[in-house]
Amino acid sequence: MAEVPVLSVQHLVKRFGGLTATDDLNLEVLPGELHALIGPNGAGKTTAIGQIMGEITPDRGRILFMGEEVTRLSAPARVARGLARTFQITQLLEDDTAEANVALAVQARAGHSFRFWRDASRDARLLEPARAALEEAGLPRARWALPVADISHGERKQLELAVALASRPRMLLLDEPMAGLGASESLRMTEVLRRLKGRIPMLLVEHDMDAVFSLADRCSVLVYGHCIACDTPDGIRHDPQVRAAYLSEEEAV
Amino acid sequence: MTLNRRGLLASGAALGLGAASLARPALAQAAPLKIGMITTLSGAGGYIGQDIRDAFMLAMEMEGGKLGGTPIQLLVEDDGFRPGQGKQVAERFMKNERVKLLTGIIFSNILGAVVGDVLDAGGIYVSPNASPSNLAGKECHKNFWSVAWQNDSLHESAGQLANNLGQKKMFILAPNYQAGRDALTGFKRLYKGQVAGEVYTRLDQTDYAAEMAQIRAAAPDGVYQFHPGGLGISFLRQYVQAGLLSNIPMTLASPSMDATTLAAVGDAAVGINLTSQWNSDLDVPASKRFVAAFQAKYNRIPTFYAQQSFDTALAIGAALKGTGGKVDDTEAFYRAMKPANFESTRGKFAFGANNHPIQDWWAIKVENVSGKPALVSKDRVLTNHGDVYAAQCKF
Amino acid sequence: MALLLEQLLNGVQLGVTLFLLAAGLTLVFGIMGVINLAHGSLYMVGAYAAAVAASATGSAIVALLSGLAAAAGVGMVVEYVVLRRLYARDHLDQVLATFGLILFFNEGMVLLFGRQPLFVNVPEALRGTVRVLPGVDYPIYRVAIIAVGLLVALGLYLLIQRTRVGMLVRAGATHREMVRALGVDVRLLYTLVFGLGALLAGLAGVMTGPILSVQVGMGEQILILTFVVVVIGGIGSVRGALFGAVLVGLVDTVLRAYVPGLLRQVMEGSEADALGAGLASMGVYLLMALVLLVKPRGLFPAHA
Amino acid sequence: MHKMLRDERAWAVALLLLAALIPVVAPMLDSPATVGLATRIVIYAIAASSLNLILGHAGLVSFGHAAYFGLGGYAVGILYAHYSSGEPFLGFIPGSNDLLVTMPVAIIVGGIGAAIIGALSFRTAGVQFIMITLAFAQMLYFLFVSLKAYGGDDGLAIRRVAPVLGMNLRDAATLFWICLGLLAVWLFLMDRIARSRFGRVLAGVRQGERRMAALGVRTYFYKLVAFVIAGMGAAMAGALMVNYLRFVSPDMMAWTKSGEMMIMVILGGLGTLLGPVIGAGVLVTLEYTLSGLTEHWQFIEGPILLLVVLFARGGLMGAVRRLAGRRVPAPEAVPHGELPQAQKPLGEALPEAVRHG
Repeated sequence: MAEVPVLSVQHLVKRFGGLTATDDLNLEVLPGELHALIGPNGAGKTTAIGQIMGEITPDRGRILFMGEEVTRLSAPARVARGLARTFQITQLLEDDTAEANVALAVQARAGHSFRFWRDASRDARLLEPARAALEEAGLPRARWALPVADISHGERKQLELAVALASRPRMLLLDEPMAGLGASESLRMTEVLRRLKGRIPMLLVEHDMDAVFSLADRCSVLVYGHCIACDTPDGIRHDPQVRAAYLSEEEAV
Repeated sequence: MTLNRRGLLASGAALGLGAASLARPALAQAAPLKIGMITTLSGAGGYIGQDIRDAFMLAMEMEGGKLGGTPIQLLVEDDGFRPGQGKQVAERFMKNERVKLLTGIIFSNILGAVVGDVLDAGGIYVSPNASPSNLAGKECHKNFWSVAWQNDSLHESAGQLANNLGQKKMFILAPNYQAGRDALTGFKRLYKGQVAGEVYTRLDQTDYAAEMAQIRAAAPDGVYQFHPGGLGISFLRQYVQAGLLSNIPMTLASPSMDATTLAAVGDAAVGINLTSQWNSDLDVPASKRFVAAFQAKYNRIPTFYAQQSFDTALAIGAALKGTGGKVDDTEAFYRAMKPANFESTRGKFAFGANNHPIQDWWAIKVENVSGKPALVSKDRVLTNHGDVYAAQCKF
Repeated sequence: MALLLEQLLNGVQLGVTLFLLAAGLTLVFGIMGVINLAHGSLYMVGAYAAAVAASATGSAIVALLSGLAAAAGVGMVVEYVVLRRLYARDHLDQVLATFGLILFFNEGMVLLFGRQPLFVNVPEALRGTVRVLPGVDYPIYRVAIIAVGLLVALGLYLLIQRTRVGMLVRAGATHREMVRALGVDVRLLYTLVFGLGALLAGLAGVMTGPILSVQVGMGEQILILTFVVVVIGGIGSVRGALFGAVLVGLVDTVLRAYVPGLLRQVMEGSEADALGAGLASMGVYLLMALVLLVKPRGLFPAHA
Repeated sequence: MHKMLRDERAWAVALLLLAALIPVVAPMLDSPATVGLATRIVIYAIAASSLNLILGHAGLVSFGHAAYFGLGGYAVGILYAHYSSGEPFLGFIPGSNDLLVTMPVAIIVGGIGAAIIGALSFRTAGVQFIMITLAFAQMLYFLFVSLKAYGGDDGLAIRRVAPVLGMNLRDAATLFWICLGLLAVWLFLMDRIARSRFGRVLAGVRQGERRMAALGVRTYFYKLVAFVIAGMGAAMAGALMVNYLRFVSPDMMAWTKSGEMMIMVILGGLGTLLGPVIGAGVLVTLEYTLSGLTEHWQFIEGPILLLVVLFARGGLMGAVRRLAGRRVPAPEAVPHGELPQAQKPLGEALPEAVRHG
């Protein structure tokens, strides 16, 4: 392959006590690609994202970002190289406004924050990029000035995305951005992601199969921490192994 | 005689949230003389403060609310065992209540925070207890009086007693704070024998098992320890429990064996030797009257602290008689106070050049008196004993 | 040698007393997530109740039972009236509220029993000393304390490992949410656990009564040391509390006994003693800092 | 106008201006000692406000803040002791009795102390952080207790302080105005910091360390710098307290003092500008008033504190704001049951892993 993958995960292993959460995981995300990571509940998708982001240390294996090894780097160091993530359970600053949440991400991207004097809430250098990111993530303007605690679940998901975008990432890790959204909210989120597609490579963890199949360039299927298939959405749809995995999940439930 | 409690004075004054609310009207002509008592009423030292307060009030009551013929209004307040709070109380006494004469402090660290202000503002302080060496020596002051003892002399007398008892090898212990270190220094000043071990305990320590083991290992002729209040109770009880008292006799200074401590230790304390400037069985008429009145009023045996406070009230009374109830002229007060013209419960009492006591020290032994352990006075250990710091004092 | 042995016994005895306090504190801490500064007050309540009962009846058994009952009773009332409302709050609110409780209990004891320290005699049967080893006479009472403490440790172990309540306690310490989700009457469990913690604190108070003086403020003197034990041992771990307590007891006792002597070799006597006493006091805190720097969650973290 | 009334800064200015009148009004009401009380409140307000920077804004519960208060105090006390004895400190640092010298030294000493203690303590989080800060403060406490040369437990008295720029510090009103001026400067600084980029990072640390890591912020040094600034503020307050008391003792760094400062902040309202000031004022005044009413004042104070916790969430400032009909942000400094920071990612990953098996 001529193209250097944006992200390359090689032979990743993570155990929690006797449980193998990530089992010899291999994964590649190519430039401009929207790569979906799917699998039944408990397949180890969030754990994988945590390891790629540097929040969880893998027991074995390597992670390469933009061709360089980042396995031993801390989460902030990986962010500095251009990784950004959203959380399945939103991690937002609840007391602050939506705008302030995004502005903080802009600020984090703008170098050190040992600035003690100027009022950050009136700093155009923070506010303008923040508003652009909010716009891009599709959060309605009327909600920008509200404290996070007062906005809806769907809006929080959009805000998560805006925060991630504000750090001008070279790659996005999206952990179930549609989880808990209503049908129309899901569609809106799908549209937002579609607009981003091509510009920013993305690794998308998602259970909403309609969204996954309409957005993804390729899908990897994770079962018991191991990648059992990686193909185009069409290929995945007809893969017998994948069907078996999902069926056994159904039976188990 | 009333135990005046401050009103809501200045309660709303925090940072101008509201200006001071209930200001007092100007003093009426025949108002009684105000004496400010700052003492420790809360926490572990609280019982000492209670004795100091009660004995002072008793002295006033025995004279019909007066001292030396002057009607007295006693203002009492808790320092909470905190220097800052003590200072705050002193400041309010002096500024708001126009108090010139203060007393009552037990602990030397609180005295340290308070006394400078009192003296600098032209006030008079008469100490019923705390008397650290600096105030007896270089930093002595014409308006600072001690009616208790200078810390060191308390322990010098114990050192002398150990000599008298023929104890050749002593193990000595005290808490690691100024008064504790002064205690061991003082003890060693007159003690002629060998010091088998010198240990500083912690001021917040309650378990002395480690020290007991060290004492047993050192096998001395005797033990001298200075642990005031609750500390002393713990120490003594554990000494008894460790089976040490029957083998190694103990010598003490009065703060480690007051009536409260004795009640706590009980029969086991029999045989302990101590020194004191006073004891409840002293054959002194003033003392007998005091002990009887105190027991009648409060239904407990007065401690040394109570006696010191009682004498403090009497000393102040004598000075007031001399000045006609005035305290504004400190020079006149000094002249009236210095002769110590009062009938001390100790029998003999005089002020030295540094305004600290010159007095006799008594050997006291814990004995069984009609089935109950009691402090029984023996011989004089020291006569007309002052302190070594007086020589450094120049007014 | 005999001296060292006696000092080690002293350390164990202090450790065992600390364990009784720390066991309750660590369970309350680990299961309910409550920082209870008033734990020392329960110790004081136990000691006072025993002292008052002993002087009224002269019976050691009655004193013991009154102390335990008073501490557990007061503990459960406090849990029911105050702490229950604080489980969902942050630690700071708990600190402020339980600090208020300390003031209330301390001054309440002054109002009830006065400022004079109370005292309890060692029960007749436990007076005197016993030769634990050749050349080492040790007070029987302290041996008894060590024995009771170790028995309590064994009892707690069996309770926690072998019973259904213990299962819930264990689960509560590690997976709080899960226990709530299981439909267990968490409120009752909490009250019982708090009562058990208070009972142990009361037991410590009853047993130390004859050694120390029973007085207002005795709870705070030992409270900080108890927290040190809990943090060193690992929050929520009873096993950690036992190891932490004995470790703290040994370190404190041995430093106190030997540091001044060592310093005397290099400096003048009274200076060495003064500095040594200070250094020995710092020792326990130094130990905690070192443990936390190496193992930030204590020696036996329950949330492993 | 209405908007101005809601602005905490406007209230702060009004409060400080009103307070400046105390030395004028107090003697008129025949209560000159109120100036001393107010001085104590102002000094505690600075200390509490400094603690609020880490406790309220960044949600870092330090249980050893009195250590820096005491360090500042001892810096002044020790310099004075060497000034009066004429022997230089450590053989080469001359003593001083000039506040213009001792105050900066105190602030620097407090800052260095906080830097060392903070650098080590921030290796832990949560309850362990609370306890390790307490441990270091206790070590300092016992160190000063055993320093015989500086009075040990009995402390050091400071008898004569040099005038500052011609002002006599022994004059109660002058000292009060100096303290009040420094409080004003300090509050101004705190307000700027809270609104600055640095302050935004602290707010992020309080509300979600995990989010901050995902934003690429290494929080360690921000926490440390906040800790040092707070330590310097406490040291400044300590230096002022020693000038006011003319006395310094280890009591200033006892754990109970750290507790009192925490209570002032919580009582007033975490993370607010005026909360610590109000908290200091109310607590000191309450103790002062109650202890004047009855010697059993603690019996009343305890339940009052309890009631404030139970019924006034967000402290007194929270109550005031609720009365004013404003939403109260209730900063959860240490969320209940929170796992230590190092374990958090695992905490989220675990349930999935558990279900896996």
